[in-house]
Amino acid sequence: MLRVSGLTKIYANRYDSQTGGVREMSFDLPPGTFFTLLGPSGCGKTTTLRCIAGLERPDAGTIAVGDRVLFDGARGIAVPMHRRGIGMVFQSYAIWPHMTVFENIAFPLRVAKDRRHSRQEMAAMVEEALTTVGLSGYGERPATRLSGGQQQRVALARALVHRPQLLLLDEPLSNLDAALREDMRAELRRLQQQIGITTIYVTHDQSEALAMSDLIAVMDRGRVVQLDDPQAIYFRPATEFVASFIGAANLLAGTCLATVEPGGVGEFRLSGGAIIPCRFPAGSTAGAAISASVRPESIEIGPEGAMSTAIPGTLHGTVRAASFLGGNIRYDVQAGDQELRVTGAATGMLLPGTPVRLTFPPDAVVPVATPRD
Amino acid sequence: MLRVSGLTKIYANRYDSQTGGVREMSFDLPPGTFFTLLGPSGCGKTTTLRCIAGLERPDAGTIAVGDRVLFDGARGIAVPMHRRGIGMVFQSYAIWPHMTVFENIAFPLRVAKDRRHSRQEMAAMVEEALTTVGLSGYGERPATRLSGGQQQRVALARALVHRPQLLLLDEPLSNLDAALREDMRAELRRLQQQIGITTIYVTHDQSEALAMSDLIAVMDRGRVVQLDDPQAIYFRPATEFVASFIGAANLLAGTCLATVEPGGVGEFRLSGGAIIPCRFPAGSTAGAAISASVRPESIEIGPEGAMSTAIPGTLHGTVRAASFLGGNIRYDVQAGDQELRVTGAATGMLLPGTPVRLTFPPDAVVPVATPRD
Amino acid sequence: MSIPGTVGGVRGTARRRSPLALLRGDQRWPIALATSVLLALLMLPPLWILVQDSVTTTDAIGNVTGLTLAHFRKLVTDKDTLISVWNTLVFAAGSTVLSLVVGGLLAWLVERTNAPLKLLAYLATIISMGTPYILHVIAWLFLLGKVGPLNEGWRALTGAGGNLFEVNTMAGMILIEGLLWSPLVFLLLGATFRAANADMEEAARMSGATVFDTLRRISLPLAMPAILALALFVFIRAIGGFEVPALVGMPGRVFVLSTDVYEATIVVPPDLGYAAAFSVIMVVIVAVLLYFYSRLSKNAERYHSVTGKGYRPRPFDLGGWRWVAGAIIVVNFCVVLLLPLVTLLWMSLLPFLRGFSLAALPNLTLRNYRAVLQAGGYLDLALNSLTIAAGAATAIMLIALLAGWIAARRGPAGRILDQLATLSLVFPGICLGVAVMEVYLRVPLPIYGSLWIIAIAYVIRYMPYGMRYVYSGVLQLHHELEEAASVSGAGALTTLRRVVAPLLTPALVAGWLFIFLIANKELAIAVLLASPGSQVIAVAIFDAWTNGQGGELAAFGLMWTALMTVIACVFFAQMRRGAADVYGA
Amino acid sequence: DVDPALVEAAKKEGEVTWYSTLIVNQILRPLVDAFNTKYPGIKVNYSRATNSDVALKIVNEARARRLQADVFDGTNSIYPLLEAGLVAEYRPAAAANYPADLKDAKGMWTAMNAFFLTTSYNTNQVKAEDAPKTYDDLLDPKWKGKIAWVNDPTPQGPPGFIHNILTAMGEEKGMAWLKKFAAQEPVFIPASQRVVLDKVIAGEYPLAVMTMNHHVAISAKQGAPVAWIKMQPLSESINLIGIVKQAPHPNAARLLTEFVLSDEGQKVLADNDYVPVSPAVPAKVTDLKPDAGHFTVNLVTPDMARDDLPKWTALYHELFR
Ligand SMILES: Nc1ncnc2c1ncn2[C@@H]1O[C@H](COP(=O)(O)OP(=O)(O)OP(=O)(O)O)[C@@H](O)[C@H]1O
Ligand SMILES: Nc1ncnc2c1ncn2[C@@H]1O[C@H](COP(=O)(O)OP(=O)(O)OP(=O)(O)O)[C@@H](O)[C@H]1O
Ligand SMILES: [Mg+2]
Ligand SMILES: [Mg+2]
Repeated sequence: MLRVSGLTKIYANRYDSQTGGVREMSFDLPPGTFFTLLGPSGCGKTTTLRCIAGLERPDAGTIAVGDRVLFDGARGIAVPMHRRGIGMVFQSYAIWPHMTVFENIAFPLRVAKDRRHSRQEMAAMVEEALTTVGLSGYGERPATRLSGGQQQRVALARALVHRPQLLLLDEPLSNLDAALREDMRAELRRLQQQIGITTIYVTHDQSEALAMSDLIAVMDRGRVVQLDDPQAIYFRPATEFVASFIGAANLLAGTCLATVEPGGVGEFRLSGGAIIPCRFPAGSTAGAAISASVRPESIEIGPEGAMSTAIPGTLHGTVRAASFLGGNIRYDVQAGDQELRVTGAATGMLLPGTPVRLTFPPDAVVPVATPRD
Repeated sequence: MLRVSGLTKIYANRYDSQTGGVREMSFDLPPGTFFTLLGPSGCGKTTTLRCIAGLERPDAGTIAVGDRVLFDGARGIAVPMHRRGIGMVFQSYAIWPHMTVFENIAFPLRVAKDRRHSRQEMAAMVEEALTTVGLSGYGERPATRLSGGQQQRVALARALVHRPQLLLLDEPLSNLDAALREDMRAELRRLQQQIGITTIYVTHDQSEALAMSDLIAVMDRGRVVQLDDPQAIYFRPATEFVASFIGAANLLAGTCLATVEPGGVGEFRLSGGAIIPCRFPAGSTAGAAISASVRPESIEIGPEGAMSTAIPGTLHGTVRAASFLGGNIRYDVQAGDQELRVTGAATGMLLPGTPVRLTFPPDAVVPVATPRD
Repeated sequence: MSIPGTVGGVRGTARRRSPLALLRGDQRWPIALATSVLLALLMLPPLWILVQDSVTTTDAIGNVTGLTLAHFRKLVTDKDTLISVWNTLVFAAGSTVLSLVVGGLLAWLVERTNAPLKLLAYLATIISMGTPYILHVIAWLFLLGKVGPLNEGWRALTGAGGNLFEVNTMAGMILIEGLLWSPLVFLLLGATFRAANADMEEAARMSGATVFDTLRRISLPLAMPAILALALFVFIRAIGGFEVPALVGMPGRVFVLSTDVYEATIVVPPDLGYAAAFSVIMVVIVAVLLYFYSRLSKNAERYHSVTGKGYRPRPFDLGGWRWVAGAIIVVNFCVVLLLPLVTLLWMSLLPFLRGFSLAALPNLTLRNYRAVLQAGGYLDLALNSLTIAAGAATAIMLIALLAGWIAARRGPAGRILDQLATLSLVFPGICLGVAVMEVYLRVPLPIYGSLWIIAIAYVIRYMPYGMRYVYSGVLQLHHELEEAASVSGAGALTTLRRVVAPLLTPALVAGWLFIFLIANKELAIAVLLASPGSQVIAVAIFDAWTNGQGGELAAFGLMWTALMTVIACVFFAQMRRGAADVYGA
Repeated sequence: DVDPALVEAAKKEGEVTWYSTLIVNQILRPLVDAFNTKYPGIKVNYSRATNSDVALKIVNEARARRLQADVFDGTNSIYPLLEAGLVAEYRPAAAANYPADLKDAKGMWTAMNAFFLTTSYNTNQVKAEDAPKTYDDLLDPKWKGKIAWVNDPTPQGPPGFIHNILTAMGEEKGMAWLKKFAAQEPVFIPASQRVVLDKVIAGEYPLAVMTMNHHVAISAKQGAPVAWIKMQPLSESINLIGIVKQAPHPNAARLLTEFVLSDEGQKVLADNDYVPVSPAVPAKVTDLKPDAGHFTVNLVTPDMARDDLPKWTALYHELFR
């Protein structure tokens, strides 16, 4: 439904040496997809969004919604932003403070070139949009008298009122309370599914991305490093960057002991000497340098000497720090020269200094590509 | 070490009817405590901090560090802010853009009235501060050339360089990346413990509060509603507000079946009819209206018909939504008229529509006070 | 509640796009084109004429007969030129510093501390905003003059002859010009201090700094770009300034460029070539300064838009010093406002000018007021003046809205627009007057000899101010507010009309009133361009002045000031509200 | 007495524009009002400016072929106009009985009022007997830096003064005197003779040269501590009225000129404390005029001025700047 290919937009940045922007973005979204651009600050998420919206002019590439080409660098096509019929919610919401909520939402209808909307029609559509975001009755409020969450909904309603085919959201939740963010997250997702509108969502919060998306593109320094569904991104990170950016995985470096055929389970030795079993989807050869990621919560932690299921591949270490996260406890464990993050059950905290044993289920250990550069 | 009692500061708010500020704050911190003020936006956290710092003049109450009285409304004592010897990190960091990192950090020493610092001495102290926050070597950088995280550390170094007895932090992490926030969180905590300085930390992010604090004061509309350690706050919320604000607990309302002596386990019936066992620390009488909170991760969830440990008190429902959070999965379950949040293991997601059975361990169900107003 | 948009205007300025990319596919370029053409038509011809005059010879009837460098040669060979240039610089620099110190200190006290009696400071500013410069100057000349209370008092006390203070000296010029500008400085720096991020200062206080330390090491350095920009601005205006050098300097034989130009225009026949040559020199000097000004003022605005979450005006507690601050404010009030007004009142009540003395009391009379009220024509003149000023201000703000918006958003031709709009800052009033007259005599439209020509001259002269107001106003708006409109399907004009303009209202109104006021303060242009069809107040004032009707001038001036003050009050209220809206204070 | 045909023609034109150097409230408006009461049908537009501006405007208008001015007056605004050939020839009937040196032989201009420039002093600061009586008295060291005068580069200013001295004393004696006078460091006041006088009245300067005696008379009548000295010869200069060539309203222009020069018009001048030139009309304070006041004058005729003003101005700059 949305096809982006070879999208490139490079900024020669005045402020610091490194140049920003995006390079060679390509993706193709089926209708109704909830697509998330995830990456650290400055990686080019907003730039991508602005190129699609037409707020920036890409240097190269093509953008097409359905069979309508919005931009084509080669053929010099560039539909101006106000003709693209895209809905967008800005990071700052950009609610116009000099208008009422109603006026804000009615604006896209008032300025619509293609067709005039009768007064009743407009009122109806705005009211509908308001109900969709659960703000019916707020129409007459001045826009300045809204809480963060309400503003965010108004922005959403404004983006939806003229029934765009594509919805763009730039970190819409980033300046809300933790609590409020939780709710809005669920609500947004519900809404999107209810309307079934194709959506591109920008965030640098991995849990947000994982919770909401059908499809995630993890970006790093202007490039997409992995494009996949949440589970895959989380459990089968393609690169070290993805692994460490998503949920702070542990990275284990070592050498493969014996050749393994694709999909088989092999073992590798850490510099510390310990042996860790691991499934190689792509196989591996003896002596090959391996880098693998393990999720904190996939590691089983128990006090030294306590029973632990008899799977081979265990490390011995001591708790350096333990922090209570409510649902569970986050331990920093020092095992030889390795420092590992491990998540344990909230009940019975192991105090710093306790010697512990860590166990690695083979399927939890995932080989990752080491960065070329 | 820090003693605050009866601290009151009320703003007649020009902009919206309800008045803001804080009322009747009282707490007493042993040295080296990491104390967190936690609450929704606008609940008075910053106000409290500013009163202690001396940036605002309280209407009433007393503030004392050790046996030095900083403020006493009754006796009309009010030590001016620049004599209180308190270190503070502002939410905006307030790094001075026209100075180098070194100049920024050296400032408190330069302006120190009590004693002149020799050039070498100053250099040494600044360098020490820089190393503490892990920025040694950055001294000559212009302050404008720093990333968010680095700015935050500089602000910290500046607050620490003149060795204050008390450190105040106002949402120091709120404008950092999710990833960066994680790290800074751990680092801050480590630092504080290393220096052993009494710290007041303001945040509206509950996970932050739980992870870092020795002691948490949950605030609501200018008042402290619970003052306790993280576990207690999390597992034994005093009020519905605390329960729901901290980690989105489920609230169950029902009536007590039989009188229970303090500390005993009793049962109560939900409006739906199901019986839920629950430990009453304060006891309860037959027929009393009960409101209890249960943490999403304390509820055991399993597909209908699957074996579940034979504890009484189960609910039957269907999954309405399941969202993948990486480490685990968050389910919204509809059980009769009750809607419950449940956290399950990341492995084997139960799809929406699946009928499930929920089990409540008695110790996980905590009676909470219903709000008077 | 602050406008969401105001947070982080910085980001807005950070986004810059290559002008080429913009010209393609940017729907603002038609606007940009139209605006630049309009501005070019306004701004360039006078400059051209000026240069032409300076390098050509003309016959008796003023037709160009040939090229020459004679005018410049005459200039550089004349030793007095160097002196004039030097005097000009000293004069401008001195008065700039003075006005910055006085106005700046006051602005800081009023905006950032809990000093008492702030109202007086505002009052002084408001009223002097509405008072024609020449009135101030006359009043000061009298106060500090040979028979003014200062010297009289000194003689009375010491019994010595001679004068304590010679007003007709460079010192006198600087003093008077400096005080003349301090209200404007107060106004503009006030805005800067209001916008400053209080966290920066509080951080300093928490680090153990006293109020003074904080002021010296934090507040001032942070405001420095704004201060420098303002300094340059005042400097430039002082270079072009005429009233003070003419009235104060010339009697003491202190000559500056603007008075040289003036003298060249009053000889018969007026030596326009020579005057133009002088003007060109001034233009060059000013142009150089202007280059720095534009760069500085950009920084200044960048600092301006640092506001954001939790911005609350938090004044310093001066403790015991409060009362010192209060004293300063009172003194300023007396010096800048009370004394001149009392003097004017005194003058207006005397049949002929003489020093303050009981002996004079018996001849106090309302004759001057009667004369003003009876002499017909003043009313029409007043009406004319108001109409012209209002018209000019309106036109300026409209053009500036377009130009300023595009320039601030780095739109197509943004730089060009900015430069065109700021160009006329280089004209000293007189030179502009002459140039404009010559231009519109050649235009085959019935502009010359009508009120239009004065209005146009005002538009040209005051365009830069309108531009500044809009420009910084736009920078206060988050760019996403406009982008949201575009994405909603609004074209450039719609966006401008329905989103930008409404949000800029405070800036627009403030700018309008500001221009309206200063347009009514200055003489040079109007006097030169006024013709039978277009008499304005300035001409009447000029008459009264050259004719030595000091009393009548004072009487009339006071009434005019009263009227202007009313308008200035509106202006001021606007400024405050504008600030409130924009900074969410 | 005025030719009715002219009146008719003027009425047809219906209006006339006057570029004047006269003070609006003091004399210009009274003159215009008087004219209007006599010829209600003819509207008079007037604007007031300095001599140089009046000349500048008319020249520019002519160059742009957009002439608005019909009548102009001024002490020296006329020279550039003559040079540019912009002055129409006209011999007003009303001026028939004027002395020859008060009207142009070629009929380009006629004097409409006279200025007698002399030395005045502040009677509070200077006793009558101490006041200087002759030009040489001005050289007394006690006046050093205490003598004010206008910086107006016209016959009513220093150039006129210089001309007066040179013609009265002769070239070299005059030059010698002027050098001595320069050593007295007289103070220049930018603005008008009137302003200079006011400064004397206010006591800023005890003494001023080249002030107009009718100004002194006006102020003295109001009780101002000032008096003028018959320091002979006084310098006389005249305000000229002329008609613009190709004026849009030639007849109205002529009619206006006739009126101003008629006894009726001259009377208006006198009533408003100006000094009329018509021999038939006395000044309000009679001894302001040479014959009634018994003092000698030294008239700067326009021709002299045109030919020699540059020379005087040069001298002025050379000696006093
Ligand atoms: N100077 C002030 N004038 C008026 N009201 C104020 C002022 N300062 C704070 N308030 C009000 O007092 C209440 C508490 O403000 P405070 O800044 O302490 O909240 P907070 O807990 O820090 O919120 P946040 O998490 O958003 O920083 C708010 O309702 C605020 O509107
Ligand atoms: N107008 C611009 N001029 C120069 N560089 C720019 C511009 N806009 C963005 N950049 C640079 O391009 C890179 C990507 O910017 P972008 O705003 O897309 O990042 P982002 O992923 O949205 O970051 P954030 O999460 O902080 O919003 C950054 O390094 C930024 O500095
Ligand atoms: Mg972004
Ligand atoms: Mg706060």
